[in-house]
Amino acid sequence: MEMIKNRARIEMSSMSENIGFARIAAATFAAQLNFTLAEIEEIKVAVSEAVSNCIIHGYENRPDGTIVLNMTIEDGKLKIEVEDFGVGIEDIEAAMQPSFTTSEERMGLGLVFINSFMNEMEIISTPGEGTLVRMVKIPEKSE
Amino acid sequence: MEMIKNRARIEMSSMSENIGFARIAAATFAAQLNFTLAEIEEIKVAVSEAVSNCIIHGYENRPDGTIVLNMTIEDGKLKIEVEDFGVGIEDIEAAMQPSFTTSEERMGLGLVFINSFMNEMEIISTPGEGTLVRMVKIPEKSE
Amino acid sequence: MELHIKKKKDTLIVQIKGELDLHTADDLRQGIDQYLQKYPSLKNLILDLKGIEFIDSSGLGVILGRYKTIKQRGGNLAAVAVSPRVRRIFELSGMLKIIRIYENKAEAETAFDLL
Amino acid sequence: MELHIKKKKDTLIVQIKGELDLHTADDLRQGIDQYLQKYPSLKNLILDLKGIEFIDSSGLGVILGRYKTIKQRGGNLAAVAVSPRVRRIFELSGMLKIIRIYENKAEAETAFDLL
Ligand SMILES: Nc1ncnc2c1ncn2[C@@H]1O[C@H](COP(=O)(O)OP(=O)(O)O)[C@@H](O)[C@H]1O
Ligand SMILES: Nc1ncnc2c1ncn2[C@@H]1O[C@H](COP(=O)(O)OP(=O)(O)O)[C@@H](O)[C@H]1O
Repeated sequence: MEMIKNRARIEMSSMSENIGFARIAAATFAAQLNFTLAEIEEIKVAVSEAVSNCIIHGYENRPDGTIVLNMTIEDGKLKIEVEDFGVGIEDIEAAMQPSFTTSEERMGLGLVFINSFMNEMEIISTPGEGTLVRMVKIPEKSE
Repeated sequence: MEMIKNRARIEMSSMSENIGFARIAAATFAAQLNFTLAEIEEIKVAVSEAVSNCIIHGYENRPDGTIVLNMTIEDGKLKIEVEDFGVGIEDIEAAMQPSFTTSEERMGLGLVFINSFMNEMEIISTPGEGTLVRMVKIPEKSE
Repeated sequence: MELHIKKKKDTLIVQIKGELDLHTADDLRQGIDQYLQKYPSLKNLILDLKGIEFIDSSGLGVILGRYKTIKQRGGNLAAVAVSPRVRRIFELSGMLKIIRIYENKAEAETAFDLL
Repeated sequence: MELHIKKKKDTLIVQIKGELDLHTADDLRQGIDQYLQKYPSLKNLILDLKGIEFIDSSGLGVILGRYKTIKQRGGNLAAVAVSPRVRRIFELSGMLKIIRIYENKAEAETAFDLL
């Protein structure tokens, strides 16, 4: 397999209109690797959850925040980072627990989905400064 | 009509894989306005031409340059800027002429297409520093 | 997202087309709640997911919220035309346990005594 | 982009599916040139554009380049299944003047004496 390195970085407003935009951008960028359609769907869910979290939690629904979607393809792997500069997470371990949520009528499943759908996942967050979710997806069929 | 303001900024490598990516990102972002399918296609052609120009002309096919695609929706208008930090254009007026090209087997039509398909277009370029193509598209059916 | 909502006896049949995420979740919530508030006799909810192109946890949250209401009324939640992809999301979330899955609308309507 | 290339008498029939831009232009160029080089008797080119989803000036450039070769051989360039969108691009570029447009493949093949 060819070892291309490619990157794209998207900065967007913290508006819910941009969740679909981020999903499609990620799916389109990911399509350079040999992902199955099912894997592309998993990437879309993961990106959707991460960007939604920036909007609801990070920026508490303020539309004037900036969300960064950073994507890299290297060595046949897709690395995606979703970052906000919002409230941050006090207790990352607690946040990762299934059903843990700090919002009403949310399910506390976003981070669980990211964790199930991606091969690797890591959260870096500082209260008052923001949150970065880093995830890696490797095509199952990669030679 | 609601006066939303939304923006997205994409930085990507100067690789031809990213032309399709840029097109789809632009089309998806543009879909927030009331564009017809035909207008979305025109936006896709314009973005495709501008990003291709950065790769072929701006960076002379080097894959390690950065291309910026900056998109804003404000007052019902879509503004798109495509920028590179490559060789720049000596004579912008000449470049805009139909059939003018500095590459073999190119048609000299990219800027002509952008000009026909978008409502406004402007080029800012400094030789040795880079080129910025700014374009505006307004939905025909906008109230 | 596009919604088609229809009341049939004590059951609300909701057809969802397109993408169900945080951006569209409110439309689904309001679309269903309008009926649930207007008709206190409504107790079952059938979701026709044939046209659904995307769903994430924000979408699931809306469904779970509606389920709580109809459960209090002694009703049931069903979904038809569930793709493997959506099924997996239901499964991971634990919602597969509370949703009755039917192949198609006719089957669901039979089960809910609507035919 | 996907290509299906077929030689029929003195005509090359090229079916193009997907997106034709700078990224895929080289594949089309090489796909056609391979045949043109191998068979000096080839003089006509029919492009079946039914499956084309996108084309820009990089795509047009490849078509124009091939046209120059077949014109030297005394042949013609035709396109079938040209959508209004593609037609407009041909028109703006001036290429509509050099391309014969046919409704479908049968019509083009009749015109080129292939049936
Ligand atoms: N970007 C973020 N900024 C601040 N807090 C976050 C962010 N992402 C997640 N969290 C915290 O982690 C919790 C769990 O997140 P998640 O699993 O996605 O569930 P949900 O979004 O349903 O609450 C959230 O309720 C929130 O408290
Ligand atoms: N981003 C750019 N950087 C440097 N030169 C450019 C750029 N865009 C356009 N040009 C110049 O303008 C000319 C005309 O561009 P265009 O109309 O797109 O035609 P073509 O790409 O077919 O040459 C190019 O040949 C090139 O010399």
